[in-house]
Amino acid sequence: MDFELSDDQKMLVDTVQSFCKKESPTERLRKMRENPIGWEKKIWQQMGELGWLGVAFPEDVGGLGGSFVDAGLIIEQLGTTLVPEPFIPSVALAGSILQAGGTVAQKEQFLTPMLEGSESLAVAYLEAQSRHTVTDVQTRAEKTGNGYKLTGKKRWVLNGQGADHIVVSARTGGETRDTDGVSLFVIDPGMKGVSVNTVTCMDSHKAAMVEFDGVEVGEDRLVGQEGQARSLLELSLDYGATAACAEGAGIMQAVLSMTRNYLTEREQFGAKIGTFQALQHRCVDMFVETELGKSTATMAMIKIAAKDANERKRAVSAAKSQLGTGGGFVTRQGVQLHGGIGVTDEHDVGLYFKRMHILSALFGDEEFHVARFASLPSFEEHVATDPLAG
Amino acid sequence: MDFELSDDQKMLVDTVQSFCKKESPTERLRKMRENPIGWEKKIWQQMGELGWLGVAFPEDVGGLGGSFVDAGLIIEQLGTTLVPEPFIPSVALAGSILQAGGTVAQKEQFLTPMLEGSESLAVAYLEAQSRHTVTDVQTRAEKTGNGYKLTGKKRWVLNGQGADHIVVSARTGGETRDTDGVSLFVIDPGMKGVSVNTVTCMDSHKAAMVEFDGVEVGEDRLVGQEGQARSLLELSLDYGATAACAEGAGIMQAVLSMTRNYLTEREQFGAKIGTFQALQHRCVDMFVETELGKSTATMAMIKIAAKDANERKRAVSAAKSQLGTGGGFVTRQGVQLHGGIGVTDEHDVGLYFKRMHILSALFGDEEFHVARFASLPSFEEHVATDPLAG
Amino acid sequence: MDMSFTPEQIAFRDEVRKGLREIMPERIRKKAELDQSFENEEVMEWHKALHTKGWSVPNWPKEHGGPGWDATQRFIFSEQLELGGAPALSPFGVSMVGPLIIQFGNDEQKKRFLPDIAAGTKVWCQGYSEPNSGSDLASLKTTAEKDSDGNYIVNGQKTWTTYAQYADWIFCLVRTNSQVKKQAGISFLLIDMKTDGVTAKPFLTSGNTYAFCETWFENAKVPKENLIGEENMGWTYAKALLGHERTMVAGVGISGRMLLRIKRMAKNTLRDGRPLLEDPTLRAKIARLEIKLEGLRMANYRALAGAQLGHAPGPESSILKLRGTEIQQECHDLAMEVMGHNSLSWFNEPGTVPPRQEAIPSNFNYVRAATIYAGSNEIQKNIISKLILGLPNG
Amino acid sequence: MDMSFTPEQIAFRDEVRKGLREIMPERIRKKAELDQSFENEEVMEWHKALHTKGWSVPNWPKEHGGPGWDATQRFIFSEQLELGGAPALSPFGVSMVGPLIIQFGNDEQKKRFLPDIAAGTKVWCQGYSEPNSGSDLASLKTTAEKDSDGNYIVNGQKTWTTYAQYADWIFCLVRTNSQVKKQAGISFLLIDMKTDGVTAKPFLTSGNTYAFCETWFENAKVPKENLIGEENMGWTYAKALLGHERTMVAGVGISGRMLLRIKRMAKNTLRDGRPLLEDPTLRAKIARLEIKLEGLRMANYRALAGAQLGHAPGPESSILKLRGTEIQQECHDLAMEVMGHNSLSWFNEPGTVPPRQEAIPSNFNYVRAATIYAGSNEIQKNIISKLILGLPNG
Repeated sequence: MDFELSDDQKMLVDTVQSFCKKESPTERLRKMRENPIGWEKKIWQQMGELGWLGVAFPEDVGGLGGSFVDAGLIIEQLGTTLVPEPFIPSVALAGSILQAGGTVAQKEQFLTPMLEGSESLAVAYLEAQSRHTVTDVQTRAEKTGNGYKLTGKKRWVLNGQGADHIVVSARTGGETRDTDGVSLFVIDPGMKGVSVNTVTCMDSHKAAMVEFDGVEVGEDRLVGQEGQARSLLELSLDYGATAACAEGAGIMQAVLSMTRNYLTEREQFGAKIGTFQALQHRCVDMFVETELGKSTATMAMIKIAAKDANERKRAVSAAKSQLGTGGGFVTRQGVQLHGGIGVTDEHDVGLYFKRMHILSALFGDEEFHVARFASLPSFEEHVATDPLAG
Repeated sequence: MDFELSDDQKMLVDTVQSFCKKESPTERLRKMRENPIGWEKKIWQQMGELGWLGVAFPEDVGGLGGSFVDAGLIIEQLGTTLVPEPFIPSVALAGSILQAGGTVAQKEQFLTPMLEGSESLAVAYLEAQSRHTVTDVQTRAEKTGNGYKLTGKKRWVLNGQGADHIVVSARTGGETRDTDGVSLFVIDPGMKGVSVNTVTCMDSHKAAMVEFDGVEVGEDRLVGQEGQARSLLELSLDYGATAACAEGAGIMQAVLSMTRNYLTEREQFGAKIGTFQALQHRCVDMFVETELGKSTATMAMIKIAAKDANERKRAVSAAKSQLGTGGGFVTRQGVQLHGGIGVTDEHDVGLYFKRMHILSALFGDEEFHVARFASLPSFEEHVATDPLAG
Repeated sequence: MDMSFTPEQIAFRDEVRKGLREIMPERIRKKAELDQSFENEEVMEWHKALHTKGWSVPNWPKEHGGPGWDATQRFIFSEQLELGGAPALSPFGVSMVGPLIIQFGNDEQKKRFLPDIAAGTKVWCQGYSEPNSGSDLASLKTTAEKDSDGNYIVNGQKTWTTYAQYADWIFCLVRTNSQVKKQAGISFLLIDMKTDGVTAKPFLTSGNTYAFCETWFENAKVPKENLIGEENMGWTYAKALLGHERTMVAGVGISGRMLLRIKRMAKNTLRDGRPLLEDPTLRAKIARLEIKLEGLRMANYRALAGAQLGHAPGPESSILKLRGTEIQQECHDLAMEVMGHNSLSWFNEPGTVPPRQEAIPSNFNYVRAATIYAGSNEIQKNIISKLILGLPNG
Repeated sequence: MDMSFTPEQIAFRDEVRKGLREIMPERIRKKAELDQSFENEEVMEWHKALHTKGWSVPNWPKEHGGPGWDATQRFIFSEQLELGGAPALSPFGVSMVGPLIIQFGNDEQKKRFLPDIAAGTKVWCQGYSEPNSGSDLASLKTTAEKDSDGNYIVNGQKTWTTYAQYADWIFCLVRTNSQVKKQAGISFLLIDMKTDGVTAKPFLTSGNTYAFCETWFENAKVPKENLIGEENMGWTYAKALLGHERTMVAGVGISGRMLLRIKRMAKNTLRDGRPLLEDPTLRAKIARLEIKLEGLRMANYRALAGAQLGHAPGPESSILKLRGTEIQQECHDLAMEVMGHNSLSWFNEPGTVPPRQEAIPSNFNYVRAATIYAGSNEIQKNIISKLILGLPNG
């Protein structure tokens, strides 16, 4: 067991931290509201050049060969100033699908340019009826002579508005919610029949509603085996959830810190409000949840690469569920302890509050992950574990 | 709308209050641990003579013709000093069954002597597998020539150890958990084939495990229609739940008051601990739950007599669920704020804590009542309620 | 004890429903049905519609244009409005400065101000809070100095002046004596927003609405006739106002409406092909919240029954704001959960999410203020601790 | 970063399991399997069994009879014991006075006391708390005055002296100087329970067990050799001890065992004819608690990895007691819920409820103490507020 950062990791964290402070303080997020895609390609390019996007990918696709712990450390720091670049949709969601399921050619064509920062990606998996069930897919991909024809509507495609390529889930067989029969395709937004409508999200990010009206693609655009996308999508969303936990850990740390500072500065009734015991204990509760959030996020970052999918799911669901409860608590109390200014757009705490909600809602909310945790074999197996029995 | 107590009610409350203080302070409960039935017939007799047992029953069966609100006011006061006499099993559980389902002869034979305080009653409805489902009954009553023969085991019969008669649920038809087919019979503990084993409960009360081994009774011992006991049992348990809420309200009031006093007296670090804001706010939270508990208990006391069973169930389930959460909170925090002495047997707060758990566990716990509340027609009907629509 | 309304009260409720439906403009009714938010002009249109019925100032005495209702009737009226999703009137004229003028104003002030408030022809806002006086309101610094004519020259800054950008008048707490205990040097002034030197600048809330302004006073000259009551007695007047209508602060109607909305949304939201409302876990969550609200409603009824009999507010009334605002927040948390991915949506084109859901993300943010304003819940607990539980001061 | 144990550590764990199974007396094993409570004599029997393996004092250095394990090995050992439901050794000798003597005692004291502690032949208890010094321990009043020979005459009353009725020795904080700041006048004395003037009287806890005594000292004469370290330095020694084994206080093994027990109970409990464990609502409840425990376990691992490297405890270690005790209580709440009506049972004949359930109602009561003793959770929060968050003093 070892939770120390290596010297390389420490340097990485320092670099990202100083980047966030200098290049992308929270004020930049407010400015990005006016940007049509909500983020900047030049910054993305810079992240690619610094190796941040590819840190967790093997060297043969242009990565640095590190682990997702390294990626998590970066995302955590980006969370502290709410950097809006599409790390989660492009690297965690799409990157994990291409890495796990793409052919060598697909990796070269779609993954490597993204890791270099010259392109970005998205995954279109949500539909109006699908909630958190990845196989609840009505978009259809019909087999044509030399490829597929896609028709359907996807909603809330993170970075759908900015992506150069979009990985889309579509049914090549079966009925809605059949566990088999879903396939993945790489679509370019410029293809005939694709329409991308940008929408605004609560966290000042943007996303897209994407429609496919008989979009034709070749077989080379199929990612993974036909009809077998379920496990790739689950893996992808688990990467998304883990990244959300990492970013959430950064947010909690930032909110705890600004709240602590506010309590130390703000005076009411002739005293620093940080001398009021009820507020002190509230702040301690925030601290406890922050520490637990960091702990479970670390667990997910380590276990996301587990060979056993159930081991991965257990850690990710525990962390994501903790994010929903603990992250919600920390940001809510952060607002409350700031009093009036906490509910102005001008103050950063509201931005963290918003982003935390989005992170909690995405990739399975607290209810979903508690239910998943309770349905894993490990939940029942635990009953048979007794170190001293027999 | 009127929540004022009438002059009669005020006098009643005063009388019970002074009885509790003088005749049955909490110290008496500790003494009753040595008593084979856990309570005293002479006190019960006194309660009957004062009219407390019959206050909510019509005059023709020997009652005072009041409402269950009056009974609730008495039970609430009895709760403040944890008076151990079997008001809930005898009056609320058995009394409500006999009043709603008994014949004139049965009321005369079983109900009236109980209301007068010369006898006491119990209801045996729980079995090992039944949890909170009143129709989960395996005890069987087979039809004989001129009556029934009962065989089966009942558990945790409140006042089973002290009752002169026990109302027993048994199957006259159908299989375990069929909604129809359960009937009720009045059994005397002295009948051949009845064995009563006294057990001790956490709240210093006693109860009994009662077994029936071919116990023969005449048809005159059948209460209500054969096979139709379900609604009588549900009514009976709702009376029990309402009484539990009333007693719980008294307990919360007592715990709040002793905790407030302790905070005002106890010194640590050179100050009254009641000056520490975190403890002040905790005590306020206890106050809030106590007020809500009183409010919902009152609602249940009023609605228990509603003609519409669903209206009754809604109010009772709301109150019982509030008792589970709020009552649990108040007694837990009561112990916590008393510190070390709170976990000694010598201090009263632990007695209240124990009794509150029992009240929460009986007659449907919090989970049960939340689920029942959510399954009532009113839950869905609410969707159709919009005062300004159309 | 009796928790039912009398037949007369039920008839009154039906009359209210009928009357409200009659006067509600079609455009507002449609928005109300879909739980949409209202613009300021719609609120004022609704105010004027209520005024045609004589229902715009339900808590005023008859002589000043009120309908002459008792506490229970006012509660019923308010609950029906809330349950129906009708626009909430601006409280600053109707519920705050109006009753204050009625209680402490002189005849001239009553004649001058009350009719316009009742009719909705003049809009008021409140100038209490300042940037450095949050929960510690009495530490306010805006000064009013007398000039040679006895008029007031006001200087300072107010904040959280709700909808000051639409207001014709503002009522202010100002410091007229800085040599005494902070509460003892405060006066209550009515100030025309068009006065030279008064500037209101809206700022964005975290809900992305311009609900509040910062308002500056720079040598703003206020006629002495605009002083309410006596100089330096403003704190007393403001405090007296706080006791008004304690039975209304729980917002049981608002939360009841919100639960209704949550159930409707959950009925129309699918999970694994079934309406989400059928999920026992979600039903239990909604039920727990509904049960909390039932408890609050009963506490509110107890407070109301007391008020109806003219009693001083009992202990149960002190929990109404505390618990009511917590429930409002929990309702919004749950609504966002039911919305699922639609809860990401932020001021998009109509049609992006179902109409009933459109306003929720903004409100989810803004409702955080409910536990902060009007005496934060921490302050409420301090008050209960001292005044009701009698716990010692530190 | 790596959260897995090394192959050596896994081999160690397996060796521990095997060793424990070998030495565990049959009677104790049977009780452990059914999660039953242990009598004092059984605990001491188990202590002696562990001693045969050299495992009775896992946190002592090798020279004093410890096994020479590192922080992680000690954690693994302790977690296996807890997870297996083995009797918990009395900590007062093994984890408290033993390490204190090792750190601050003289050679004579080490020779005299340590072997008996390790062997389990002498039982110790703790004399810290007094009736009027709860969270404010330093305000203790028991005095030790020097007689003409330099020995101490002790007078006063201690309370919460755990199992003093079985103890051979008690270690006490006593006041040797009342003229100075309260912390500065305290000394650390070892007192033979058989000394004239020492009386221990057990009292019932709310869990109906005689776990604690009140202990009186009436002119009890204590030889000067029994003073640890220097006079008036007792507070410093006691505080140093608090820092020991911070990684052990979370009780993740204990709560893990409890969750296991809850699941087993729920599997064997019927509701509507089906095992209760199949109910999604209950599963979610258990899962939420298990997830909380996973979080705590990870925080514990982080603390442990730091301790292994010899670092000072990080911020995460301060939450272990706070959160660990909350989880212990929640486990008992949930266990009582699963038990249903069986949770009414109070010290009845065996067979009244299933064996695994027998001890739960008593523990449900007694576990309330977990958030009170060893620095109440309120005190823990005060400490975190000041020492870690650096919030200002009032």
